[in-house]
Amino acid sequence: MIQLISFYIFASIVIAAAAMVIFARNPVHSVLWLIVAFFNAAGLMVLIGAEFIAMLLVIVYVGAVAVLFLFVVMMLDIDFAELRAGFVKNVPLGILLAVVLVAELVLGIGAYQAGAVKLGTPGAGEATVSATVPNIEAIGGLLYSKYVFLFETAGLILLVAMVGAIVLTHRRSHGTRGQNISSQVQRRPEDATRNVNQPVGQGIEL
Amino acid sequence: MIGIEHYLVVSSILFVMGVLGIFLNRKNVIIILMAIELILLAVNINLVAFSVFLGDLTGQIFAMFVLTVAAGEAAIGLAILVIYFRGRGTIAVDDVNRMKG
Amino acid sequence: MNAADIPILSIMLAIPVVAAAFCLFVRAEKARLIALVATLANLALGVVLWLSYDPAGAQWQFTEAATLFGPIGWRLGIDGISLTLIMLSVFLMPICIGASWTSIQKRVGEYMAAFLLMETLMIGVFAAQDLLLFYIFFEAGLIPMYLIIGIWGGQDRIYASYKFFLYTLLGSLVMLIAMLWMIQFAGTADIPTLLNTDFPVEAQKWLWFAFFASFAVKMPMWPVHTWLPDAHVQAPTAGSVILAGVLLKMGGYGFLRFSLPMFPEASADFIPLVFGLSMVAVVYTSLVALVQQDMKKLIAYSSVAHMAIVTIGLFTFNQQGIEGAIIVMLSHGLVSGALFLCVGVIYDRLHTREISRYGGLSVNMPKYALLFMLFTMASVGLPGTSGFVGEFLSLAGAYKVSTWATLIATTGIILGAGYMLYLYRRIAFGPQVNADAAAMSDVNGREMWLLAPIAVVVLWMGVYPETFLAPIRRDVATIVARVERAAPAGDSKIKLVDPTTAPYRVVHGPEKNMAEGSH
Amino acid sequence: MELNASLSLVRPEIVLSFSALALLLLAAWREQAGRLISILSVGALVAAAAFVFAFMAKGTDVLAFDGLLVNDAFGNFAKILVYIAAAISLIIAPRFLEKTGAMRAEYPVLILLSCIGMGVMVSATDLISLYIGLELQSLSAYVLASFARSDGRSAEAGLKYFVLGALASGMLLYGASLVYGFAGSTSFAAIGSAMNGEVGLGLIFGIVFILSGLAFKISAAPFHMWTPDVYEGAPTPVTAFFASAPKVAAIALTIRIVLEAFGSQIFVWQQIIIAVALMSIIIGAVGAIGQQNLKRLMAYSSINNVGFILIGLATGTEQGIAAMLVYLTIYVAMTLGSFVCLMQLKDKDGGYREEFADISGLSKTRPALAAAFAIFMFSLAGIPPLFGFWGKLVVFNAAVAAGLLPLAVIGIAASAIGAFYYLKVVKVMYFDDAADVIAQSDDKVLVWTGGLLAAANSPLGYFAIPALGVWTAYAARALF
Amino acid sequence: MTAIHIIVFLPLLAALVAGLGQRFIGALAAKTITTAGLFIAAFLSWPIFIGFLSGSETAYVQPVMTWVQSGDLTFDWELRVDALTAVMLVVITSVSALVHLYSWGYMEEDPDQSRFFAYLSLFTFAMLMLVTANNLVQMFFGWEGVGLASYLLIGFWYKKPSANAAAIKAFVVNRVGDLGFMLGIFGIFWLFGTVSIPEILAAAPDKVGSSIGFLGLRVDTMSLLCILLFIGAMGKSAQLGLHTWLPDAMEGPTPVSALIHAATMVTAGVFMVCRLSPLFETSQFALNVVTIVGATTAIFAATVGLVQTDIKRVIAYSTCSQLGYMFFAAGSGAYGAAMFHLFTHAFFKALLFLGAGSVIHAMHHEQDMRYYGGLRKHIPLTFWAMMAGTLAITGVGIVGVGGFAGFYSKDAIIEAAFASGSTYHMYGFAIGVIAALLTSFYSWRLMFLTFFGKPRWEQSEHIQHAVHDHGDHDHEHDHDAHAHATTRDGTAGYHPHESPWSMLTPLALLTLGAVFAGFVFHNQFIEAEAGKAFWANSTLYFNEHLMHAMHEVPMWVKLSSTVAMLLGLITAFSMYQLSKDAPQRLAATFAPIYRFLLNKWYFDELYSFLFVRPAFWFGRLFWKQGDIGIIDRFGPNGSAAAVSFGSKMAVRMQSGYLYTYALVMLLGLVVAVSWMMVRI
Repeated sequence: MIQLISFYIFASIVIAAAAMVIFARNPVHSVLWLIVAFFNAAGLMVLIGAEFIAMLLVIVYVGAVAVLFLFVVMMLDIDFAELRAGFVKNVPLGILLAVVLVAELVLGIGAYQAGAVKLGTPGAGEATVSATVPNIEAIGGLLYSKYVFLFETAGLILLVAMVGAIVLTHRRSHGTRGQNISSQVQRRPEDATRNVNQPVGQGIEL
Repeated sequence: MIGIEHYLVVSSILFVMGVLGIFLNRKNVIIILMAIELILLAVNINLVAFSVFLGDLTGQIFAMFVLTVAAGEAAIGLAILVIYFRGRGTIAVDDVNRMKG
Repeated sequence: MNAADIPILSIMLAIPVVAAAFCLFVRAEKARLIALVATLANLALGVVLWLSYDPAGAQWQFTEAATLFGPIGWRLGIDGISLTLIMLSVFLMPICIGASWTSIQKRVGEYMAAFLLMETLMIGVFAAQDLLLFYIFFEAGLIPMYLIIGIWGGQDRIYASYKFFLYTLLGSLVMLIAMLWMIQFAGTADIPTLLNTDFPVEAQKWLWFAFFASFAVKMPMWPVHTWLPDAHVQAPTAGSVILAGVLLKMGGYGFLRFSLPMFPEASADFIPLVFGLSMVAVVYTSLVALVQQDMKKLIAYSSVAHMAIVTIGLFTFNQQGIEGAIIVMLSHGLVSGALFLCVGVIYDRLHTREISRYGGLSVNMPKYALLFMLFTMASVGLPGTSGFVGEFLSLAGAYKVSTWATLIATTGIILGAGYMLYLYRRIAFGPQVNADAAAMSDVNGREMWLLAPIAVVVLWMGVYPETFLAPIRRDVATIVARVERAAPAGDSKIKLVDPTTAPYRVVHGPEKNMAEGSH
Repeated sequence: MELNASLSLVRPEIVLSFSALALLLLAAWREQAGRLISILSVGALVAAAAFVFAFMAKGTDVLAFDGLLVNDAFGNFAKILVYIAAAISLIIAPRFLEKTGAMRAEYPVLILLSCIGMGVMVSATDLISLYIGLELQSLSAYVLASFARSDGRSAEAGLKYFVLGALASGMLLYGASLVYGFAGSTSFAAIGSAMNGEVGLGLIFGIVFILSGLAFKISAAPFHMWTPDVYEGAPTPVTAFFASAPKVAAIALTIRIVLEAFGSQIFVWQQIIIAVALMSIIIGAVGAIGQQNLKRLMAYSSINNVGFILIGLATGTEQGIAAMLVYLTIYVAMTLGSFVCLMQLKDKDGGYREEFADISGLSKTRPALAAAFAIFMFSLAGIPPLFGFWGKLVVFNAAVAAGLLPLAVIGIAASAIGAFYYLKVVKVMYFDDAADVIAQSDDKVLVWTGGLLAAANSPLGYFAIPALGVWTAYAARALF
Repeated sequence: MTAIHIIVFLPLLAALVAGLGQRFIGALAAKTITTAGLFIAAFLSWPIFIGFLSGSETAYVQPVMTWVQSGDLTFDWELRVDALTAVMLVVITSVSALVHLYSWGYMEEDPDQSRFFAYLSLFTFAMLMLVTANNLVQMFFGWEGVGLASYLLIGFWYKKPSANAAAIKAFVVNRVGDLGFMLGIFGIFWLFGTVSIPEILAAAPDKVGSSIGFLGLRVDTMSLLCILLFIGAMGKSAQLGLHTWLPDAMEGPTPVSALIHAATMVTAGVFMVCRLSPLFETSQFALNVVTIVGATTAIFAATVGLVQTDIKRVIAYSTCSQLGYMFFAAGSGAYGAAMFHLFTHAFFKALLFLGAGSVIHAMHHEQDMRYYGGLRKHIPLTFWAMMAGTLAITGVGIVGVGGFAGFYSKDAIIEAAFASGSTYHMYGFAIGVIAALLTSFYSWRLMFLTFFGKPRWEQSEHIQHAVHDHGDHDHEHDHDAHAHATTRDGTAGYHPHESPWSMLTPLALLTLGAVFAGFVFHNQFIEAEAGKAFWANSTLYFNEHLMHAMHEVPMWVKLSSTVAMLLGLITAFSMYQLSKDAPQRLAATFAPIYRFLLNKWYFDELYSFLFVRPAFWFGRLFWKQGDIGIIDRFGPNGSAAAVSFGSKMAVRMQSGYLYTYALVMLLGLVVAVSWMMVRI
């Protein structure tokens, strides 16, 4: 029972927060609402025993993604006053479609009444949840055996993200001073200094 | 007792709200990026719920990958947004229509 | 047979392609020369073909088969019908090159290349024995013709070239689907095999319609004829010659090669449709031709009317009608080609196709007037010219099927005389009202060389058509035998009476005279 | 299966991964090494293709990583096609990017990474590998689209591509989650067996969502909306890449998932594919007519062509799949050739031109270029004797064989509309007066590439039919 | 190579040489070659004719070359020679030779005369092909060939718009007839499986009484075929309805009128009916139609001829009328009489035309009889020739004694019509007699107006031109005196000259024919026994019983035509010689009738209203409204517009806004999902 109540609390907060993400005027608020949504979603996951994934959600999303958002929102010099929440002309159609879609999903899947959903039958294999193995261990085991290739490939995705972000946003700033370690290290006294024997009273050539 | 249907409903609502976020918003591209995160969140809720109710870990693995990719996606999306902003000085959705027809 | 040993058809297909490639890279004078030599070489090969063809031999001669292109068999071969149409093509090609000798001054190499490609494709259409190969040749002709109209055409060439291209393309695309279905059904794309394949009657109707869509546009039949006047008017002279001379024949050839023998029952079922459209076409387009102010348009409309006679002839399901239709095709190829050349001759001098800008050309251009008269008369179907033999045979055949169709189609000879003579009168007769037209010089040697051969063949075909009937006789008979099971009964059903109870006066011979004289 | 054995089946991907990493290091080490890295990347692709060739799947399919990936003839065929297309996009790119100031060493590396993704896509037999491959390819593509970051259009293209791509990914994922839940597995084989017999709406919704997401990737209507804008905005070599390799991969992926996972629910997906195919053909053709920008035109052309390709899928037969592969191969040659031509449209100041007005009368000033362009246009229009005709022919043949006559008739009739705008290009080049803005080309690479592709699309291409027929049939058989 | 080959092909050869080679050989050589060719042909023809007359020749067919062989439809080029052919041979070659000769003088000043001679020879060839045809298609070849030559010759002076119009009219109206002819041939081929004339005639009786479908109707087979063929004959022989071209054809040079539009081509229809007479005999209905059409034409043309003022038009209507006689003779079964009249008519009508040509030549191309008068003294030889022709055409003679050519042939026709006895034939008889009266009247009217009375030349523009030119050059000094003379005697100072010998010789020879042809040949043509022997060598169905019966008609019948002739003569004399203003008064009194006749029963106007103007109107309608307005508008242009509208919509949908794109994607998704919901 407590679970159910928790579920409803989490679920309603998730949905409300999602709505606020969309409708908030200030993007900073949106990001914050997004964080709220993530937290509650994590809560939903914890409720059914997927604690590792829930933690991951909080760490990755809240720790990385949301902060990234916040950072970019702050970085971009946007005049928030101008960004009033306007609506496009096809809103009624959009909302209608959205409602229809929700209705169809809910009705179609049969999720409107308890017990109507008939899930598939998973084949018995390494992925089967075992009572003895903790969630995190089981996932780890799978990830580094069966899914090792995809795991590496996911690494490549992150590489692409990194390369992409750099290649797109990195600017070689000519106007600013930077430190060129290599040239500093390679600098020799001969290049930089000159011995002069200056007669008195003539001043030095700079 | 919480059933799978609860999660499915939540996730479908979340999904549709994400989609709505993409085309209801006229002024700010960043909101659109966040809406995308909402969609992925909906997917993840679905995956995890199915995984648990099926007693099969694949769903959670899948969710992890989605999570990873989402992070990458967010990075690239924001990078593109940044260069777009640099070029145009705006991120209003209404202005992203130099090419059309 | 020595000619069978060398792949003469492939050589005929290859020569223009090679020459076309050369034309693209040389200067104008050389390009003209190359084109002329290539087309003459093909004409020479055509004559060899003609002479080596054995009308009594195998149905398909000079056959070649190779599997160069996987499922598209490089299968070539001709029967008599193909032979005559190939001859028409190779005969007209040098004339087209000659007709463009001086009038085309820009981008000569490309022009010649386009025409040479056209020649290959035309021969290919008539020689292909593989359904897909046929389609490729059939459809590929659109490209060079599109370019010829579009680049070297007249004022409204863009509209005309588009109309030509899309009209004909749309028509033939549906045919492609039907062809694919047939290949699926029969398990082969081999035309000789398909000719003897019996398709289910219900399927035949759809197949027939698909082919009809293509060939009717190509012919062109009413009401899908409107691309033709535009294309003709805008095309350069030689383009019109090829268009009227050979391209329109592809439609007739298609009916003959595919629609009739492959779908006999459907063909028979759709006789009313074909005849109906043809009847309308004869009267309608003839009347439209009557009021034209543009020479080429007038001849273009007359082509539609003539082609309607072809369709009527083809769907008579009897020897006379089909042979007549073939002769009309050949004749029309020559005559309308020649008429377009005649238009070209004076167009080159005055640069207008408006009829009213001419007049009284008989005075200053007597040789021209004579040739023009000859072709006019051939177009009108005067006996002794090629036009008559074909029309007569087609209509004679048609009478066996439908008296109505024959009656209406035969009014074409009246209307045809009307508009052609009216045209001739306005151009060659009457007072010389336009000073510039009156100052034009008569046909020169080059133009004479273009027109005179056609004139000779036109008369030859009119006086001794046996030359052209002999090769096709057996093949037409084959088609007739093939379609016989569906042949229409005709509406002239005779009812004989028992002579003993005849209520009429029976008079014959001298003895009858006696009988009557006795009372 | 042993890990080593599994790894041996992804040799091409491994080769590409290490090449990409090494080249990235090289790029960090040496400034201005774009051209060198491009060449090395081509080498890497060639090597990867060689590995595919060398370990071509023979006979039975071999599953790797416990069923996440498969090494079969179909995947091999698609991979080679992808690598070739990517290699060509790499070969033609450097000079263009240098001219427009967008040349950086990351470009070839991103293409290599994208190729890894595509390799995974075409051999994926699990929803997770499907997703990972797709995202690797997509993320690279988003970056590539906005690669010319100084060009506002490029950034806008990247933005639109990204947003809509992410939406599509979301749909696909949502579908994948539904399928996973209602089938109980992410493996195609397991999904396939779950699809047998009566299935609930959940699974069917899953199919619809997945197909929608994939339709976006192959730019099929009505999920095509991004295509014109992205094609126009992205740097031309990138557009050429988009139009070829990822399309091949996405289509191959679609084929595989439709047949292996949804195969028995043909009643469901066939309707969707038919509808999508027809809409693509018509919208592609109709939309192209009003265009003034040649790259946009090519975008609509690709939408249009995808429609034809999908007709092959709609049949659901082995013949249909083989036909799709034939069409894809020819399409890659046609579309790359067209872009090669487009990239040669430089004015006298070295600026790139891409408007209709610029190629007016091109045949007078650049006859060879105009002729090549005309060949590609007629080929795209499917007019015989150009090779493009063959692609259309086999696809329609498959449709007819499968009894989809109405689809074939409507599709082919709509192709006449398509011919209209291809003709327009030829018309502008050949019939109109010379605008004389295009300078002589100085890029031998483009000339040679364009020439070779034109030859492949000319009737000479027909000589390739027997070989192509054998390979595609072999590849298609692997799926049945 | 037999004589018949030479007769037929020599004119063709001459025509080709003269026509194509005129630039190399010159006009004189062209004239010589063609004329010589025709004289040779004529000299070769007479022995054949005489051979048949004497019974020493029998019918035969000379093959030339194969023509067409298509399935069971075969027809070759071949030359059939029989009595019927022989009659035509002599008529054609003789008249043609004479006309050639005549043209030396008549066309002397024409710069294009070699072309003219080539055309004449070409015509002769075509006509010979027609009469020697052994199958219907070759007959049709000749049929059309003469049509072509007629077209070319009518339009010979091609700078004259009226001549061009007349030429086209002749060709097109003939084509209307040809439509019937062709359908007839088709029908015959369908029915008999052959187009060979002897085979058809042999098989025809078996089909009597059968019925056949035609245009959805069921009709008597033989009647249908005969009437279709007869429509062809009507066109060529200018019978009522299809006659309108003949008077206009007078735009051609006069020798042409004599040769083509009097003696030979226009009789082709009669020849055809006679050639196929056994076929026509199988259908009484068809014969009745022939009779009625012929008779009606005879009276119609005669009435119109009464009021014409153009000398050639009068003769043209007269020709039309005489052709009507021939047809109702044929319709009455008196084919021999029809051929006989054809034969004699050839001579006297050619004579009349050539005489008229001589008059016109003398009067400087003035053709209006109102401006003639008193020419008898100026051109006496022409006058006597014309007089002989007039006597022949009006049928002057004494029953039982003899007379001019027309007396024999025309009387035979009238008697035959009476002898046949049926209602239709009685109609023919009555009409024949009345027409004879009218013929006599207009013939004599022509004579009186032209040769008698005072000169009325000064009103003629042609004469004025001639005089004016003349005056300018020679008589400038006494212009006043000249003008004075004009007012005094109506000659305008013009002096007509007799034509040269080349024109007078043919007149003389034809005069012989006009005077004696009837007397000399009537036995073989129409007498029962001799005729039977003569015609036995031909396909002509000779009804000897009718011929017998002809002799036994009541005396009043025999006299009737003579009386009619006399009445006509007297009326003409009284109107044009005695009372000078009678014609005007009469015209004023019966103004409607006069106008009706003057306007040729308004046929031209009717046809213009019914056919010509609608043709152009429909042509324009089909073109502007049909092709452009409907087919193009809703076809290619319409679909192009639809596509470009679609394109606009597609472009508008592609708004460039992200949310639109997302919305469309969502729409696609929702539609697909909903579809699945609904379908499953």
